Amino acid sequence: MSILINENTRLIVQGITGHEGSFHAHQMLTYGTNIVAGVTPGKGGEWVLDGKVPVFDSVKTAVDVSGANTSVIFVPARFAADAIYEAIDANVELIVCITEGIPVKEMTQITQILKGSRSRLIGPNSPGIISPPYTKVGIIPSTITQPGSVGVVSRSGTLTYEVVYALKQAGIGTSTCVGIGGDAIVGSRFVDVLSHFEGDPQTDMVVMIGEIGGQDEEIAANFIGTNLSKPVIGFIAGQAAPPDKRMGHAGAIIESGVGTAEAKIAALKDAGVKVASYPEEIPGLIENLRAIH
Amino acid sequence: MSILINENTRLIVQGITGHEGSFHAHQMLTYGTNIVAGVTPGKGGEWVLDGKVPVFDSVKTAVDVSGANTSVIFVPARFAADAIYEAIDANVELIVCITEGIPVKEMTQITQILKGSRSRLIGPNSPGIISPPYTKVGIIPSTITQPGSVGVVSRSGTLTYEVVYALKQAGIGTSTCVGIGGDAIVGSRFVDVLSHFEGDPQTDMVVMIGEIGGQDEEIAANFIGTNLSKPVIGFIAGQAAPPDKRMGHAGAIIESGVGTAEAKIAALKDAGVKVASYPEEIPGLIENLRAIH
Amino acid sequence: MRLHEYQSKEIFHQQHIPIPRGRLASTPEEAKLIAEEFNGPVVLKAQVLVGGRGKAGGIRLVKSPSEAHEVASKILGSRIKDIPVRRLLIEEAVNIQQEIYFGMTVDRKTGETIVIASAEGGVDIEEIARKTPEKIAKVGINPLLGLKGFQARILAAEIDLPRNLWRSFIEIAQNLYRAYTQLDATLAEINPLVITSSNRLVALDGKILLDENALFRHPEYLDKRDLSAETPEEIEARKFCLSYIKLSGNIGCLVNGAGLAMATMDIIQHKGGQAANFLDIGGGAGAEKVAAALRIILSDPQVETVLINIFGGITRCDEVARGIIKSMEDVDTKIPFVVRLVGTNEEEGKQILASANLETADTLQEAAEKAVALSMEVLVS
Amino acid sequence: MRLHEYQSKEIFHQQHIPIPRGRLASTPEEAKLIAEEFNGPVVLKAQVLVGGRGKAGGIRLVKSPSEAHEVASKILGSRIKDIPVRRLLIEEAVNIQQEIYFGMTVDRKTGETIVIASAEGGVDIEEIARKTPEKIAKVGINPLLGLKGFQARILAAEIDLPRNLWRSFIEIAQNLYRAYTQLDATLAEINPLVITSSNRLVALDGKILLDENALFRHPEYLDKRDLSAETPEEIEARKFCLSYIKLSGNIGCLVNGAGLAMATMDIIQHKGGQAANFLDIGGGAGAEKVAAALRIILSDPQVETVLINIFGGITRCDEVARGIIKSMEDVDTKIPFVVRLVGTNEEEGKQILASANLETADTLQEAAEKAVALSMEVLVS
Repeated sequence: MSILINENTRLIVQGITGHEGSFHAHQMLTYGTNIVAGVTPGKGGEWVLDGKVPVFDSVKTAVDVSGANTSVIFVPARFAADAIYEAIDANVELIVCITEGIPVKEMTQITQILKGSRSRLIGPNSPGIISPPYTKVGIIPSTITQPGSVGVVSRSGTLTYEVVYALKQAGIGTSTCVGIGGDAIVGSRFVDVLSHFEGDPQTDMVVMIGEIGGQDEEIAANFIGTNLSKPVIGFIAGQAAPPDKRMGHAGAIIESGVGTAEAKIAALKDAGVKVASYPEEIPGLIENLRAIH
Repeated sequence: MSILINENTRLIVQGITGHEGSFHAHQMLTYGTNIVAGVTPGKGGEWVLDGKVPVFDSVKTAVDVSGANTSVIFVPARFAADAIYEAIDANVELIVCITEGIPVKEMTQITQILKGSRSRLIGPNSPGIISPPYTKVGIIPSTITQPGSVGVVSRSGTLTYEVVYALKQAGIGTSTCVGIGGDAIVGSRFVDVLSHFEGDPQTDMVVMIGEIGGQDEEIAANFIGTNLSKPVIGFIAGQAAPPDKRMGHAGAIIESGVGTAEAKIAALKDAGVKVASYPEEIPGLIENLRAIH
Repeated sequence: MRLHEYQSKEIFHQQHIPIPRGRLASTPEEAKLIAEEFNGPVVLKAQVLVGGRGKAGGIRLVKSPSEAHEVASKILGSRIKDIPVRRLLIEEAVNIQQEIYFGMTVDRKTGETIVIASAEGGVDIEEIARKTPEKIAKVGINPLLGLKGFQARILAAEIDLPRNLWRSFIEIAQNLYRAYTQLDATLAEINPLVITSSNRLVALDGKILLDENALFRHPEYLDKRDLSAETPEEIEARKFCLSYIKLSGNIGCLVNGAGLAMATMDIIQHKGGQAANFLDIGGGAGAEKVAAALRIILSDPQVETVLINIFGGITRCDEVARGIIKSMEDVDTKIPFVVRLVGTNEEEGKQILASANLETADTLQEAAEKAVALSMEVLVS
Repeated sequence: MRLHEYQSKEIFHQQHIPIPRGRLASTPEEAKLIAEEFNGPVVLKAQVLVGGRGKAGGIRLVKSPSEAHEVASKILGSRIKDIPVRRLLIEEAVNIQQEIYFGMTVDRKTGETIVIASAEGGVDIEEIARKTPEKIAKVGINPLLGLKGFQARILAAEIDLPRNLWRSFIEIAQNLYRAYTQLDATLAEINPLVITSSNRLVALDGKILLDENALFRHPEYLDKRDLSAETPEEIEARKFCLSYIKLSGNIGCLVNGAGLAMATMDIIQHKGGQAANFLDIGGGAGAEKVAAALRIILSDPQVETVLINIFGGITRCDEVARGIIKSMEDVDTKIPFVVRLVGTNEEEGKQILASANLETADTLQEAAEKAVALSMEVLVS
């Protein structure tokens, strides 16, 4: 079994008739994902993807008719927060938001509403999730993955592809690859996904790809040290990046002493994580670990 | 045992240095209530009630220092919502708001926040709670009650006094008397209090005093019919009142067919409740029930 | 507090909700001038705060400025359900293709605002709701989030609104909700919201109720309260913060607390009498306030007996007694009083009244029986 | 987007947060006139979007109009941390009794806004926070409720603010929070918020950052963006929606995706080289955008090698290849390129580049090694 998505996933695509939504819905369907409906306000009643998928005016109707449990959002940034609220309101279990550029204010509010809801949000600004060989929700290219037992979780988009591709080149497959999104405020953090991997029998090892900024990697390191039985390989992007000058005194006060690549790498190493110096070093680290275990 | 308040109650009085707060704090203390602190912003450090009770600037500090678990609010309407939020923020278990005139908008928002909190709110516009013979939180005159086994719950103020007094005149005592408040939106409803009475060994019978308007009595009737093992005596005020003309089409659509005295009385009778025609009929109904059981 | 149609429409206009072009007229001449300016058929609408204006002749379509003058001179100064008509709203007539209902109010049950839409609006909306509830679309609003676009869209879809009007409907819905929250309204309705023959949505009539407890945040409306629909007694009662409603019986009631006031009316009815009014002096009333309340009760010519029922908590019985004595000094009346005082400072109150030689009672039941008996005597005599 | 001090103060003023009387001057004459009008000591403050203005001589107290003229003529036109000073804010001098810090920003960890206060404000606030964290009072705000009065009061009590200033502090706090949410700010600071010798709270300096993603709601600030602190390359990059930051190395980088761009810089450093810039072309870039990005990189005289690392997802390798060819036609350059293309339409991309005779690589590691080697060669030659 994979995590979050699998053959029981019944997916609706919000924004299915748009340029992005339409293209990636086709990709997902071709890969094998069970797309049960699409949503585009004002286009209810149409059928898309060669007449295979019905379109509804609202998520509620789409869920009522199709029994969907997962939604992926491709609507433009100005309407994406409303689309997330609509999916939460319809009790969609897993919401994956690909859209980037949602204002921070909306995300702080959505964070509060998610707390009292039955939904989990991945993203926004996420490349989505892929569980090879049959299920993907989002835009991760399917050709760069193969099935296997390494779980991957990342804040980045293309950097994730780089890592997953390097694994495949080395003959290492992926159980599930989850892009949690690069924005300051996202629906799910490293810890949330790591705890899913801990409970997944198919996953025997996890690759975690972090970035400078925020404290998510430090929090994850603490979780790994205390709650995760499976080995973790880490990579932190931004070691050569200049310090961010934009967060003001208030930001510096809140994040004082955390957020740098050095702090994150140190925290991960303290938790027993093997930290790679560059992405293509990761397959070798995995093989070393396998040789030991 | 009584419900909601008892000898373990550790009370703070918000607005203790005001006219009302000061007078009723004295009354409560004299009755035997364990008042552990008062809160008046800007007066932290003073001692009131003959030097027996310390005043703090914030509920948080008062709770931290005194270990209070209950708060009663006497602050003016414009500041009362903030006072409720402050008590919720400080994780006060039971908040009793005496203040009347809080705008509906504030109460709709407070209702949402209460859902995710550890606090229960009684009121606003409530006369409070009394558990004879030693504990009262609010303004119910202590002289009109005596200890006993009849629970009383009411939306009214003075009408409640009328009923409790009539009980006392007939030699019938009260386990706890709870005024849930007369406003359209209150923190606790009949059902909440009834379920407390169901679990209270001291209470063997409940008097419920309703009013026209809203659907709380109908909802309570349904609860009584299905979940309450103890006998209930009811009274609904407003049988002779003219219909409310002010709620518009929208109100009529939402409340269609409920809210009248007739509808409430019928619902209660369907649930096996003995309904009195006027307040002073209640003691006789209780004695009849006792004779049967 | 209920706003006039023209006030509601001012708010709609500020919030970019389309309304017909319109202006207020206080004289037939003004009505004529406005009709000339609009250069086409206009509707004359009496601005009175009562329901059923249209059926009572308060809304009239006219074709010409001279007809506007003629009809306006008939309506202005007349009374609709006993309320004098002082102003007319003169609006350009609109070609109506469909009448929709759109409104929102607080649902006491959930503590949320419910937003309601129906494809069949107009005056019979409540009957539609009763007979064919499936024609009513509703959505509950989290007050911390407000009305989201998707919720308005769900309503538009459920009432089968033509798709080319969805965007306009969603804007109107969110704009009305914004006004509703900004103004602390407890009700905001557009009824009817019409689809015109040129396929636009226009708010043809509106009703807004403001939360009395929140008026301190909206002083501009405090000044604008229209007292013409209220009796002098009601105006006087508001001045003293008394809750007063005139009824048709002959027993004047003075009670502390709304619930007890209702229970007092109930027992009067139960004993065969009828209350002349609902009057709640609230908590902690002083002698002045009690005296004012009695003046209001005694100014009602229908009142033939007065029942005073006070259960003192915050309210002190001695203060009430002083108020009674004061009003008996002020107003020379032969109307009999039945007084029942219980609770805080009960003894002091009774002593004050002892000299006045009034009928007293120990229980509410006894008080009601005495008052009803007295009111019957008067009837017989 | 960072606002100037004078823009922040305009916002403070609109929100009823007290500020010193002040006006903008672009010439020494204007500075003198304003000083004459204020008729007392004034402070001249350079309006440049960099930190540490004061220590760099950008803030000066003067006693007379003539001194204002003299000092203004020195500061105006000079450069502070390489940014030209075009405008001065001339403010009435304030007698300071105490400097407080007050600010708010989003906490990524909780997704809430954290409001922060300290009795010791001013330029050293970060050091105070590090050395004596107990002097910093913080409170987390539920974004659906906003900053409540009691929360501001708790801050006032925790920083031992004199009680007679609590009401004023609570108002300032709530007003700043309102501005922060209305403007979609990610940071709003008053530092210092001073207690004057006449015991009033006044905002002496302010900093506001706006959320770039929400600027569509605030078009008035889009127009006001101050480009003077940005290089021509950064301005050009914004035009093409490229994320570009100039750095000090000599290997120009063109990458798709921020994480991959950072990882590319990291591996360059790991292999002994140094990136000349961070440049993310984002997802789905076309040939035009790629060509623009290369123009920006090549216009940097420090660049001696270019490394292009593209992992095609939404981005198509053939489009990137076409952009590379286009820029080589536009710009006549001898600078060597190392190109690595993987992913969507990889083969097509490689075919397009085949004719161009560029250095290519299959892996990121190989690409980095080649680019670093080339950059060293150049250094040696």
